[in-house]
Amino acid sequence: MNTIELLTELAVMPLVAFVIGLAMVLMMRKIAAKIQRRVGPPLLQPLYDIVKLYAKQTQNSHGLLHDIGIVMAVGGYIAAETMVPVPGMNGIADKSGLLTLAYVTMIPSLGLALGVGQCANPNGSIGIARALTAMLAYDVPFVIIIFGAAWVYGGNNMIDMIAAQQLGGIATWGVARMPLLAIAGLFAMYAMLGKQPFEIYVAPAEIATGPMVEMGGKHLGGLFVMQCFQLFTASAVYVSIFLGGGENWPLFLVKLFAVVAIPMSMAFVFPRHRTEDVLLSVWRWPVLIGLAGVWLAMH
Amino acid sequence: MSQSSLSILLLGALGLVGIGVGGLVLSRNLYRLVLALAVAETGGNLLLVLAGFRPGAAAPIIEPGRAVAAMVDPVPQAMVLTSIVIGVGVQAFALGLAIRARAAYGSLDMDELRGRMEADIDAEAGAPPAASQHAPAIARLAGQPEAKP
Amino acid sequence: MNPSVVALVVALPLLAAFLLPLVPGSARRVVGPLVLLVLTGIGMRLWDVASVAPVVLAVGDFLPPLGIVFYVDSVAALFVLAVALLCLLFWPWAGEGEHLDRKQSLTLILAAACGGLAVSGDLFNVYVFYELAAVASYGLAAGGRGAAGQVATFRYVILGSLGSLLALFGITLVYFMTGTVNLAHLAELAPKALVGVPGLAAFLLILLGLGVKAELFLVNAWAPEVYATAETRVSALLAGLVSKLALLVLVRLLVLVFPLPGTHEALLVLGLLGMLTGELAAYKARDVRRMLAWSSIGQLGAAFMAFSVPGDAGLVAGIAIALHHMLVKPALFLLAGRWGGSLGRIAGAARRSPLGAVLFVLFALSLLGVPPLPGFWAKYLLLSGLAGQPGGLWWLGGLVVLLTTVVEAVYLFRVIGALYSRDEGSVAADQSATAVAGSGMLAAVLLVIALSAPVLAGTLDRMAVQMGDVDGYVTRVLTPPAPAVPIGVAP
Amino acid sequence: MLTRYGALIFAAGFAFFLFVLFAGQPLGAPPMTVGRAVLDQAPAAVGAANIVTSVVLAYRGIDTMGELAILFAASTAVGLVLGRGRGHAAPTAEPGGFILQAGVDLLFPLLLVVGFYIILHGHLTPGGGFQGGVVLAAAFVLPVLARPAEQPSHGAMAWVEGLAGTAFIVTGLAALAFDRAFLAPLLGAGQLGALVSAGTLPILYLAVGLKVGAELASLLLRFTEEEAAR
Amino acid sequence: MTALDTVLALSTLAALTAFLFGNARSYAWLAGILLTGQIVLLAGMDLPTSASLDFTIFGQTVGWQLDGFGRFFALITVGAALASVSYMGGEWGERYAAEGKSRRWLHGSLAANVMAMLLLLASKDLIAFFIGWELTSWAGFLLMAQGTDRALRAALRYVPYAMAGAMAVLGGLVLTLAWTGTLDLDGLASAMPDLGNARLAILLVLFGTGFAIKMGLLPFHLWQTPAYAEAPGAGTAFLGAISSRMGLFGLGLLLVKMITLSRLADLSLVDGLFNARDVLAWIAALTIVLPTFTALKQNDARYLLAWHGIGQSGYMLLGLVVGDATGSAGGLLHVFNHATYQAALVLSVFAVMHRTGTADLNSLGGLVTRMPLTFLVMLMGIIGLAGLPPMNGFVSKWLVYRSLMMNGMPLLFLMTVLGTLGTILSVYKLIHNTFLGQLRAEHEQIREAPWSMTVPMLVLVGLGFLTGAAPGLALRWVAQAQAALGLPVMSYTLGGIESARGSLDMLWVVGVLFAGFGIGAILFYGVGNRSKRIHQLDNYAGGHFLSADVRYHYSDNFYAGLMHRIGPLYRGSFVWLESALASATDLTATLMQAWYRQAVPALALLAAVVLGLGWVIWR
Repeated sequence: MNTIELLTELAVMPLVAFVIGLAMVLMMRKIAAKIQRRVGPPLLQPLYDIVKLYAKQTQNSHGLLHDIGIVMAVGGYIAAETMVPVPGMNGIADKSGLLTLAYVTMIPSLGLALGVGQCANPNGSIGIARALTAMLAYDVPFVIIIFGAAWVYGGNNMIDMIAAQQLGGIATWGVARMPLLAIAGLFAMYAMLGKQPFEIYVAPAEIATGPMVEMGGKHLGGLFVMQCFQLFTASAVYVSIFLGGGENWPLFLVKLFAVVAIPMSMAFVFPRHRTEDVLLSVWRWPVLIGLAGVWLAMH
Repeated sequence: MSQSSLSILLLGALGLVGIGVGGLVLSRNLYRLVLALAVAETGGNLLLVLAGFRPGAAAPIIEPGRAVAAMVDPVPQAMVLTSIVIGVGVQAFALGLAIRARAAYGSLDMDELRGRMEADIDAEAGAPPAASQHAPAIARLAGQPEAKP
Repeated sequence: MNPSVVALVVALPLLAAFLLPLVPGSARRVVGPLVLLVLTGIGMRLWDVASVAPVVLAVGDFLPPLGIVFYVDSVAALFVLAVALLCLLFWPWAGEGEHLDRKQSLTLILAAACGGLAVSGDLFNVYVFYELAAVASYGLAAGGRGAAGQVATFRYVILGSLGSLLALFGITLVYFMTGTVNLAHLAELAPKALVGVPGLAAFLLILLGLGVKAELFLVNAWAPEVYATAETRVSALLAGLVSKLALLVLVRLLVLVFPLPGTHEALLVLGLLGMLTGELAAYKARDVRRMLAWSSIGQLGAAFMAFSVPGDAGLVAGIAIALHHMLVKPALFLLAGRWGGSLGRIAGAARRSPLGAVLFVLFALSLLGVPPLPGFWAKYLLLSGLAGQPGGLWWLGGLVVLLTTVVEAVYLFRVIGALYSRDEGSVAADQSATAVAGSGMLAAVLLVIALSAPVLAGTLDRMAVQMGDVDGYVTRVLTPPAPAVPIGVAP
Repeated sequence: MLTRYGALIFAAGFAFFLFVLFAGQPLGAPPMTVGRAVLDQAPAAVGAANIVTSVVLAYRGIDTMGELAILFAASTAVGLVLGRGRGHAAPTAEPGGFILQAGVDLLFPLLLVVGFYIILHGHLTPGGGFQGGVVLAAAFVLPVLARPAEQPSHGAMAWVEGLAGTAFIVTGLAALAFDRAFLAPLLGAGQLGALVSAGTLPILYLAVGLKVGAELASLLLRFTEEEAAR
Repeated sequence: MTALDTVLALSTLAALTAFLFGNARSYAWLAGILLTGQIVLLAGMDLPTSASLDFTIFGQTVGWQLDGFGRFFALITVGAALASVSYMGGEWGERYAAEGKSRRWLHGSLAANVMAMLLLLASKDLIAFFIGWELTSWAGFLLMAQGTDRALRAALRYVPYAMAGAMAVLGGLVLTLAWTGTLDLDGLASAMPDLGNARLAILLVLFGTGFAIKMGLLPFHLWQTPAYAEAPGAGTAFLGAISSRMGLFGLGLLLVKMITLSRLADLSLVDGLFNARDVLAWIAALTIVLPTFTALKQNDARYLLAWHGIGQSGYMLLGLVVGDATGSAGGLLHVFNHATYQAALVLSVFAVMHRTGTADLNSLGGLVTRMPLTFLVMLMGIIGLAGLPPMNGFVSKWLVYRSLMMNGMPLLFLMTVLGTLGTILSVYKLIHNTFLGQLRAEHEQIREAPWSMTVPMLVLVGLGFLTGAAPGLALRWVAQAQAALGLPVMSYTLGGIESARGSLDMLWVVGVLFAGFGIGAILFYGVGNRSKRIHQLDNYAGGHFLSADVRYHYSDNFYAGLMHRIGPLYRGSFVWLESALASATDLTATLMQAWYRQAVPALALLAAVVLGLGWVIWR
């Protein structure tokens, strides 16, 4: 495969990811509406929101780093998308691997943290402290899963993982070979998506303790974009590890949305956890299940 | 001369040693210490002479009609002469020290002198006194004995 | 070379000491140093000769074992040299009138006695010289500052005399068993005569008796108080010189006369305890002078441990440690002359006299055995000697050496930290020029040794071999070259 | 209290152990390894009728030199500790009674004679430098008891001490001049038992006697001074 | 005169000149030239090069010879020294001298450190090794003690640790000599594995303790933080960058070269309960986690970094002990990477101190607008320390993770990741409380640090970035080190490693990352209205207004929620252990001294004699 094709792939993959991410946001809000007996937003509402935010008249910035943070947040995910193989496109997945992806996806969090820090808003700092703590929480089960996958598939190259699963059919899917890890992974992804009960740090609406509190206009828009990418990345990774990746686009999409739908439909029936409860709820069962899963996978 | 009487001589010498050494560890008075030392050394010297003693043998001085074969070993006698003089020197010096100590501290009691000495050493070194009465027993164990008023 | 030169080692300083009060005032000051210089020359000459073959002198031409023998091997020669040089270094230059004369003649007598201890080959003669050294050092110690010194010395005298008494018992016992006091003769008879309970008992009595001066554990309680009260000059001589000669004598006896089972173990245990107690006590010391006293107890414990290792390995290690300590501890005591007080008294002293502080650090590091300073090689020899032995007791000794070195580092660096502390308004005294000069010379020697270590190592080995050669000793002493005018016949 | 009993027990135990050790030795039957040879050879070799003397001054001469040095060191040390410079006689000390003074005047020459006799016959009869020296010392201390005011000067004492000691060592060194070892007896053995015999031994003994006498006397005088000083 | 001789001669010359002319304003140039010369020579020399200086003493040959393993460390050492010296050369050094502290001693002790370390790294046998080891320890002490009394006290706390370590090594040395009869490293490499388990275990404990103390492995790490944090800035940078790695060097020689990892693996301790290799791996893992989470609680930037320095050394040892090609490569590479970003971080912190006079995170903040370059340095530094792309810290950690994965060590892997996450949290606290948030009124007028300080920092992070994007540059040296140790050599490419089981090409990753940033920037700046700059106090704080006099920027209990959960786990057990040991020594010492203060010494003597005679008679 020559460099031109690769470069085009690299250009296309983030776009695809963004579109799918928008759709996921839409679905998320629809589900919420259904549960709360509302009509819910129209089809393009998520896109409209972003466009509106970018087009706002007054754009307040607390300085260069405030913007840089958002750039890092969006750019980091754009880069991350090129490492997530989708049907027909592998990007640089074989040059980076699952582990690298995991660490690249930490950069947006760092960027967000830096941007918020620059705002010099005390509540912002609190929110960041909580966000990073949450990251510490859900990354533990996440890396356990990464380990399990790498052990089972004999490497952390996602392309090989997908290939291995597609070769053997459903019986060889990750979910079949390491069911416990799949459950733990669901938890981890759930926490990663930052929906109830794990969304104490975004809490934008009530007393302003969220990192978004200083974010308006482009900044918030950037965060929305980031959220789309986040949804896609998390689900795509889960699908590639456990659900055999995408044989073709329709199947792939189905899997993706199914994976996102599960936590979303749970999310809105939960209250919000305090930070320490987040730690506890992610560290107790998911981690135990994950370790058990690894043990199972290794014996 | 029989073995038993020889061992009586031995007993005598060692008795002196025992008495002297006992005094050396028991008495606190400087002068008595010197005396005890003298007694003990006397015992030691007697023992040394005994090392060359033969019953019935004569003093090792050539005189008409005295067989060299029938003389006691002269070497220990020479040695004992030396050690006696050594003892005298040391005791004299010890006495001198005792006199000075009394002149300086007005006492001949070893414990008190020792207390004063420790106090002087600490004072000269500018070190704090070793241990107070309130210090735990373990610290006082290492501390100086408190000088009597 | 006429072997009678050996007699001068003793006779010359004594002569000077006797004559000193009679010499007219102006010349009086130079007599002592001159004699010591001559003694240095003799020492060098002896070193040259003895490193080829030991020198034997039958005093008064009376063939051993009847008469007294002086035996100079390279170790003895080296110690003679050291005696002369150290006495010169710590010579009482200043002082008022008669006291100065007395101190000078006592120092000369000390030199004579130490020389005698180094060269004498006769058990009772050793005892006499030991007593001479004892009385001289009593006098010097008591001549120090104030009455506290005299009390301390009195306690020292009592302990020392009891020790000498014990040694005398030991000698008596040996005489009972063998009927001779000539070391070579004893070495010949020992395997048959000096065995079993009485032999070991005699060794124990002599060890504990002469151990008093060697700061052997159990009989060294005098050291801290004496060193704390005597003039540092005297402390340096006692800790640096006298203790080593007592040690040397004990080792000669151990090698020649008492190669019994059990003696090495006894020496090891005593040395081990000495090192343990000394170093730990120094850790708690509240002033530098007593700290040094305890640390020298510890170092001598190390030396005893080294000599307790059987064979030449032990001798090499022991000689190395003894010589190193003989070099380092005097220098430290010199510096402690002004900086002998509590840590509070010396805070920030390095600012006032940086050179002195640097010297202190140098010697401290060598004492700790930091390579490439000589102290390291001494420690290395000691440890490898101990490690070479099979079995627990020796390894325990090695462990103790390692642990106590850590303690040593803590208290020495406590002092260094005080010297270099930067808090203003310190009351530290300047270091005296003489102390800096003296310790500077010793430091130069130390560095030279450090640089020429590989060469000196060979010399050390040869010395040890010569010292451990019992048969050579016996044959050389008991079959000497026929004297000019033969008197009597050997038995 | 406990320590006192402990001390007693240890002292007794010490004596007991020594007894155990020495009782096992050939009491009364010494090996005399060296002693025998000395007895055989000394008369011919040294020529002193008193063999102990020949051991003290010839065979073990170095020991004797050492003990002279010890005495000297002791008196020097005592001088260092006590001495306030030259002898300050205490005028307060009042003279002794008539009988004491008269007795001393009577005894002084007698003691001198006896002392020197013992010294000079040291190589023939029991006695010798040490014993005689002590008598001499007594001779010089007695007058001080009688008349504390007039003391022999330390200066003179010092001269005697120094010269006597020097004489001993020089006699020893003289041997080197004759290419003999240090302290080798010179001037031949002589006629056994005669007053002038045993070569240099009498000279040595004279030195020893004077030295011992001077040292002891100066020691005693120092003490008397110190007593008088307070 | 071999190249090694020249290097040693140059370093000695540097030390001498430093002690002679160190006070001169322009001395740093000379030092820089000398150090550069050493770097060039080291990089150029063909290996192994031996020095002509060697001698025989007490039957042992002592000599020096540099191989790939030593050269790798040597290059880092000299490089770190070069950075420190250039930092010292400018305004910082002027200020240091103006405060009445001695530049001569600072330069001198730094040069002495370099010389000692080179001697250590080039040692050919255990005696030469020990000589270098001791010189390094005490030169390090000298460097730690510079500057203030606090530094001196911290250095004094280091003394017992250093001496204990040295004595442990010495004990091991003599036992080695007694058991194998040789002290030559190559000779031991063949002799040591043949020793019995018990003896090997003893040697492992002795040597291991010595090296672990120097390296600051648990539980011997307490000395390191204050000693490194309180030293003068340039010194801290050097110490933090390389000094304690000498312990790793020793462990590498011991574990890999002499004992060999395979022998280590079947050396079972506590009758087969563990094998030595696992124990070491777990010590390393704990060393990663515990100090990192201690750093999380620090409020002084210097201490925070020092604690991380301890934590990071865990990765190196872990990689080395795992010992396959990637793992050991990661561990060794991390030495280099850590040196780059740790030095940069320390220097940036001291640059902030240079301007503001404090490193207390509670009294800083908002400086990014005042010191943007320093901020940039610290940002890249923390990215490296946290081990995120694109900095080099990520590569080395990635290699370690990967080997742990491939060798199936889930718990150790989890530990390492936990360490990384904790690091991210604490370094964010660092940069947040230094450069972000509220700018304090008294810092309104702060200026950027002078070029003499920023340039070295920028060079360091630049190096970190370069070797992050193209790890092959550094992996060259690592491969040589692996070969010298007899480890499997990792096949590397310029961008990372090429492997069937998941490869890494940092060139692409970094490229994509920056492309992403570019797109993000275009999206942000290209679209929509220009944003207008508003004052930091003009923000929405839940209804009440902020004012400059109210300080709301804090570092205490920054992660309140986290601490609420894991706070109770901080027990301070090691501190307790240390003080317990100290007081035990004190008690014994008191007892010992009691012996020398007895009223009647004669009684003791008598008792001794009686008991001795009793022993003799009834023996």
